[in-house]
Amino acid sequence: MNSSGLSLLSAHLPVAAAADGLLERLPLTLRDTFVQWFPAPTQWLLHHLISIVGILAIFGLFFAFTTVAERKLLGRLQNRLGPNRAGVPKFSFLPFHLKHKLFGLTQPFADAVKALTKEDIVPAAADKLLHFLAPVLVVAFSLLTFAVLPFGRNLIPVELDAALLYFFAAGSATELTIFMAGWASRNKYSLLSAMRALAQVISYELPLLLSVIPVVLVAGTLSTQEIVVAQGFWTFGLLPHWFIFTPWGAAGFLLFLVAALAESNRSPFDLPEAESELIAGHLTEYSGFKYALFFMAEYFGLTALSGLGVTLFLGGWQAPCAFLQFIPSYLWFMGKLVGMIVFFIWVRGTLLRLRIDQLTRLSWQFLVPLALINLGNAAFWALTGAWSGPLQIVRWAVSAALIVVPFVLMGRSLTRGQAPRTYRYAT
Amino acid sequence: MSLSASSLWLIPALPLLAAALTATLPRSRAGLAAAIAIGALALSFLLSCGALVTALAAPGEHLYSNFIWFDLGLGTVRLGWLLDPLTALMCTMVTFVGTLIFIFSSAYMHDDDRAKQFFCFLSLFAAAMLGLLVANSLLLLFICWELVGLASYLLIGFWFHKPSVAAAAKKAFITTRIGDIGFLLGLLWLNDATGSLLFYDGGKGVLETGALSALAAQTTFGGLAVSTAIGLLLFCGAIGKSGQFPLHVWLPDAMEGPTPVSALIHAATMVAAGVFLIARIFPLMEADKLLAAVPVHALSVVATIGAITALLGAFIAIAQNDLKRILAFSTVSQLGYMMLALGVGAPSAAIFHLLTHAFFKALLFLGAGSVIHAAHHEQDIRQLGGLSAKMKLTFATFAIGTMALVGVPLFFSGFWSKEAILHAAHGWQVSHFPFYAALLGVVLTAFYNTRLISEVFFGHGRSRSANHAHENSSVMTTPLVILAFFAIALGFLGAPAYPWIPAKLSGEAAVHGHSLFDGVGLMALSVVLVALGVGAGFALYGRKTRTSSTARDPLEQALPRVFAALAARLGFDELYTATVGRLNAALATFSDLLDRWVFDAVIRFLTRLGQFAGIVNRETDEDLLNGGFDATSQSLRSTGQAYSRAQSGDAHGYLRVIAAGFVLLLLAVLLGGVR
Amino acid sequence: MSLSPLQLCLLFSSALFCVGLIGALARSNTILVLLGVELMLNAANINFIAFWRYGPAPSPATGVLFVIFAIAVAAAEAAVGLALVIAVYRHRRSIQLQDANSLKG
Amino acid sequence: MITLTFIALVTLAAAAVAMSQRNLIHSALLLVASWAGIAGFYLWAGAEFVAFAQILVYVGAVSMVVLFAVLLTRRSHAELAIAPASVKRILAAIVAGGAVLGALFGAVLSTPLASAAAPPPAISVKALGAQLLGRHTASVLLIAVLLTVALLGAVVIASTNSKEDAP
Amino acid sequence: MLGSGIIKGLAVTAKNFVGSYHDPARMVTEQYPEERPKLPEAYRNFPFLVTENATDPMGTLRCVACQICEKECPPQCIYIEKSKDKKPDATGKPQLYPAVFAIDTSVCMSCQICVEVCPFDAIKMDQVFEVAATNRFTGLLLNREQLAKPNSYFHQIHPTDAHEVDTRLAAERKAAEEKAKAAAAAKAAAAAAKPATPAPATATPAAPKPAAQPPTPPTA
Repeated sequence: MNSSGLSLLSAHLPVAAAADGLLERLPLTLRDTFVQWFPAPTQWLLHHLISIVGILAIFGLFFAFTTVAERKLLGRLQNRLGPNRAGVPKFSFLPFHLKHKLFGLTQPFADAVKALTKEDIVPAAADKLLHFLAPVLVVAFSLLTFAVLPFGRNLIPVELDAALLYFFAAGSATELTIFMAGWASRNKYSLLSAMRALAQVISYELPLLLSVIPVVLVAGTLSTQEIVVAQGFWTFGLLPHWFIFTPWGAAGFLLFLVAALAESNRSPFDLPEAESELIAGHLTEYSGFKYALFFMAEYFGLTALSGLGVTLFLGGWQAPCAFLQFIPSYLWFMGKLVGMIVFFIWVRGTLLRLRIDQLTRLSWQFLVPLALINLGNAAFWALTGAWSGPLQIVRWAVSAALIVVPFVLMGRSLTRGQAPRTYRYAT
Repeated sequence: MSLSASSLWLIPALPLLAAALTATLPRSRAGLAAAIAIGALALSFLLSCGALVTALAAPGEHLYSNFIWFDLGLGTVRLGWLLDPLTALMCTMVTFVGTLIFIFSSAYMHDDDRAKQFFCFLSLFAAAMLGLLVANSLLLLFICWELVGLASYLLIGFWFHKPSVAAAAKKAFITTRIGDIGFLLGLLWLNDATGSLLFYDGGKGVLETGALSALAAQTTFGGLAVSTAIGLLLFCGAIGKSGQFPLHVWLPDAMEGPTPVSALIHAATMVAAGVFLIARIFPLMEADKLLAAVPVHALSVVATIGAITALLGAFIAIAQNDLKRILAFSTVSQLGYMMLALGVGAPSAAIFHLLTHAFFKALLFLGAGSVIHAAHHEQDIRQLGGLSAKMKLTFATFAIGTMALVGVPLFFSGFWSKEAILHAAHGWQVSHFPFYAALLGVVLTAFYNTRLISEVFFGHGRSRSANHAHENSSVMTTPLVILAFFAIALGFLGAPAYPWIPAKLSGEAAVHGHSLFDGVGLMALSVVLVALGVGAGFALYGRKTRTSSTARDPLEQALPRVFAALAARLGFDELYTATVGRLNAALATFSDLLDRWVFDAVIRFLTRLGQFAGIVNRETDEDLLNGGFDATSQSLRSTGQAYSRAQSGDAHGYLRVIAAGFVLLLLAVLLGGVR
Repeated sequence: MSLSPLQLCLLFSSALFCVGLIGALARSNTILVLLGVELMLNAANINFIAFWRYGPAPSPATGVLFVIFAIAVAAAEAAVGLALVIAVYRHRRSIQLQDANSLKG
Repeated sequence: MITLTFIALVTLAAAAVAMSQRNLIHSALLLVASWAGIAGFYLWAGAEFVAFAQILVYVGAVSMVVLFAVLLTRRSHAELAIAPASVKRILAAIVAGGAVLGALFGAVLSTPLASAAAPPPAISVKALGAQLLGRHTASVLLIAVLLTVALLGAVVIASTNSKEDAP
Repeated sequence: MLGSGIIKGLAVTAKNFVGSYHDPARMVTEQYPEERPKLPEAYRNFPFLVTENATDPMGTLRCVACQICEKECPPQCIYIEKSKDKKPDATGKPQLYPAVFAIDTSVCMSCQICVEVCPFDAIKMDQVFEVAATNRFTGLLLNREQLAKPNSYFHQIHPTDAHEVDTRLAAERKAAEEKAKAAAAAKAAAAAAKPATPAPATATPAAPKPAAQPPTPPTA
């Protein structure tokens, strides 16, 4: 079995960092301790299994709590309470009953039970096999993308040379499942919605990739771990050298955010499955646990894209200040991930859904040209890496101008002829 | 600041660029067009000042820069730029007056929706005029001369939707063309005789001694020296352009154009082109000076024509009622003075008068424009009146212009320039006719100008428009003030006390000519004459101003028949219609008949012949050639059909054949052991 | 008889090539014919990789580069081919390959 | 070897079934599986960049184009199940394909291939990029032009701007 | 500039988020089972039968089983059976009473016609809204006992209405008592005058004839 490029959970990273503390190595230590109990020939398998199970468990739970956090946050953003009822059920075998409702945090488990126990309705004319395969594959593909995210200094499931390419390859496979879902339903509206969803996802893949390429250009590698390492410097030990704190990086991050929103069908780009208009689009014919799987895959996709954004622009698992490195790197990663997701939820609670023409116009007339300009900007940045002293100021100014001026001009052309909307009956 | 001759082309190039730019602007950007035109000309003015500095540093010298325009195989056509005080002074004057007039126009044409084109034409005109001034080649001068004519045609006919305007533009163009035929003939003759058209070319130019003496030495028909003949032919062009008798008829009609055009073209610059031309080729004109055996000297003709024109214009001006026509005839008259001065051999006096005249006549025209603009395009002096109170600034400047024109002594430029001419005429030995004509002209000028002032500014308004007139904006009055200043100040440049112009122009020492007291008697005489004219005018018009617009003119009451004849401009137009016009019509009829009956018949015969040949050709072709080709094509087609069966249109079939071929090839390789 | 890995790869690629060939020959649907051709192209790519992996490589990247270029060309071919299919379908209302025969002799 | 055999069998099976399916969509999806299998082969052979490129291009892009083309060239659901080709053509195809297969197998098995048990050539993505933009810049540019032209051509061919083309 | 609107919108929602934790005025949600909605007095839903006394509901029903409501009910969801005997009402007068009084609330449409036609103010609108049952056929068929609610409850839910009804009933009773007293006095006088002759009309004024009078609308 040849696995030259696949080194698993490598603890031998070229990271010239502070000596890993106990906490930093805790996950590895735990795993190694566990694996020691088993006979040697099975240890490699356990290595893999533990990684897989760990991702499944952590991100499964993460998904569960993301849903409840999303609902609670959306409620708060709209002056509502959000779910706060689901507490602990009364178990007869326990001598006591915890009456606290735990702020509704057990809601996802209730939802899971509900989804699992719901009737699984398959349309009579549906392509049964594909109808079944679609939700399974979508979860599988979206989980695959987690394999190359560096969760911590020593925590990366698979360290690949072409990790970013892998990420997008695995991500592009999910498009197929959208089509499968729409087609297998034997419902012309599902099919049409699937095509719409595909059109959106495919057309936003371009700005997404183009927003990522500057990072590859400057970091000079496709490996996610190395990209993170490339951001692990600080000025005066306080100002992190994350890519978001450069002009091209800030622009790339913004583009990445918008494209990621569209790519993961999140509001305000959630028109493929706009519940209020399309009754969930290509998922119309899905119910029960299959629907929950799609739901899950969507959140996995969102989490993965957020993780990628954190990795590429927000310094990955790097601490924001040098002296804060005593906190384990995976905690930093998770913190940033949570921040990204909260931001996505915040956006969802704020912005209105776009029309399809606005969506495509935004992509082709704004994001793609801006991303191309930003690519040139990053090239400038990479070429002027040797500039120092006062030239450094020039470098920053030119780079900032290179992105701000096109942004303002193209923004103006994009919104030309559009007055702020006025409402008759609202203020 | 100075400018060399080789970069002199910048002066005309800037307005040309402005013309090109404004031509491409959209019609709505009139303001921008005006700004471009004004800016370009102002820049030209600055360059001209530089050129002036250069030229004044070397008085009497002719700096030039020649270049090859194109190669003709046998010889080259060369053009060039010439920088001497004459050019520099004229350029400075044209650009300065032009800039002021452009500024004036931007207000005057503000409401016209074709104002952008107007500025395009104006810039074109300025470019052509400046090109004419800086030319060191008669050919280049002629090209610019014709361009000036074109621009003038476009500008006169700017409001072409009015039939009278279109007719006036046509008249101006055709009349000047008549003179230009002479110019062209003279030019060709000159080229034939000397082999060059460059003015100065290091001894080989036509205005240099070698060529001149050669020209003067030859004689042609009637015993005329060649130089005389060529000079007179070239003078024809000047007659047409400068509105000299007998081709003066177009100039008054050209007043149909917008007033700034009248000011720029028909007072200050274009009409002066004729004078400039004669001044430029003055060496050629006076080449026959020393020949005694010739029937006529070129300059004598010039002087006579000038004198006649001066008198004629002044006379006709007396009886005109249109404000601008009066000024136009006054221009004709003054141009006559300049020609007279040239004729009597005083080019410096002529140029001095040209300069002062440019300023005060531009001032008068712009003043007239101001009046007309204020009075809602009322030009009839009988309808105006009483404007002195309403338009104080315009009146003041107009009065300064008038006094300069009349030659009110001492303080006005016109006095000094006219005095120079009178002095020169007095000193001319050939004939005293020009001198007396000039003296009479002085009286007449004073008279009709007094009439003009009285009718327009004194008394009370005789129409609604005159009563409602009010002072114009500062954009229009500021040029007036500036011009008025120069109308006074310029006098001191050439005043006898400081004979600056002649000195600089000819390069001779300042001791030459008369001093202040040299011609004091003549001066006194002219003062008396001016007083006489003004007094007569005041007696007739000033004492008792006109009461109504329909009242008969006092002069008309006194001398009705003379007045009527003068008012009809002595019948020149009618005369030309009756003679030239009829001849032209007869010739046209003859040409028509010739074309219709002779040429047409020949052409028809040729057509028939061609048709017949075609028919013969076709018959041969179809029967003989096509048969053979058809047979060949048929056989080719059947071969192709046979081959095309293989093209079954079945892609699978092709693929199968490929697969079979592949297998065969592979088998051949494997079994045949080919490595 | 034992096969070397290289031979196995080559057999794999030849089999895939023939599957594509049979598909292209047997099916009348133009899209499927195109897909068969794609399979044949992929089979060729497999050979490149196989020889890159086991063959005497003059340059360590040649096979990989070949495949990368071949994939790009194949993508272009697929796009144009399918666009052609759609255009033909618009004219003839059919995607049967044998119906697109108006150029036959 | 086992892995390779497994990958080859899966890929071949997917391709063969795809080619014999009556349902076009199933054919296309099975082909996607086959392409994924080929990507697996590349991964097995150690060419991970190519493997991911294969997935990105074939599974992500070409499959989409194929599916869109399938859906755009049908009038009803029933038409997806295309009529079986004539038996004659199938036979001819199998004969031709079999002949080619036989010839190829024969060629492969009869050739003494020097299968060196050399270590797998390692090539990093960075080295690959350097090669692509170093020695092979011209090829990359050509491919870029080709892709652009193909994209534009595909758009032009497939667009319905002229009235004549409209169904 | 592009994006300023988005930032403004994000600021608005962020303010909402922060405000929702310390500004109770923003939160309009009621935690329902724990926090009961405060119903407006005019809220009416489903009829109930008024009893005078909470301790003996069946004994003090105002209803006299006149069956007007049953006849008037548009969806015909009221079912009444008259009693065979009579019981004294609040004024002590013997009256019929409903032996069966049932309303099918799954049919009732809360139109309030029964209330309006009742001459005895015996049926009034309730404010219940949590009506749910596990039995589709009988769960919502309310019988006499379930329908009966004391007058004090009526006061509690519709105070204005109840007060008006009570005042009117008290006035009517007072009038009736006074009339009875006057009649008794007259009778006594008459008896004093002609003790031997019993007046045939004495019974009539003592008992007011409700049917003869136009019924007063309870809310008038």
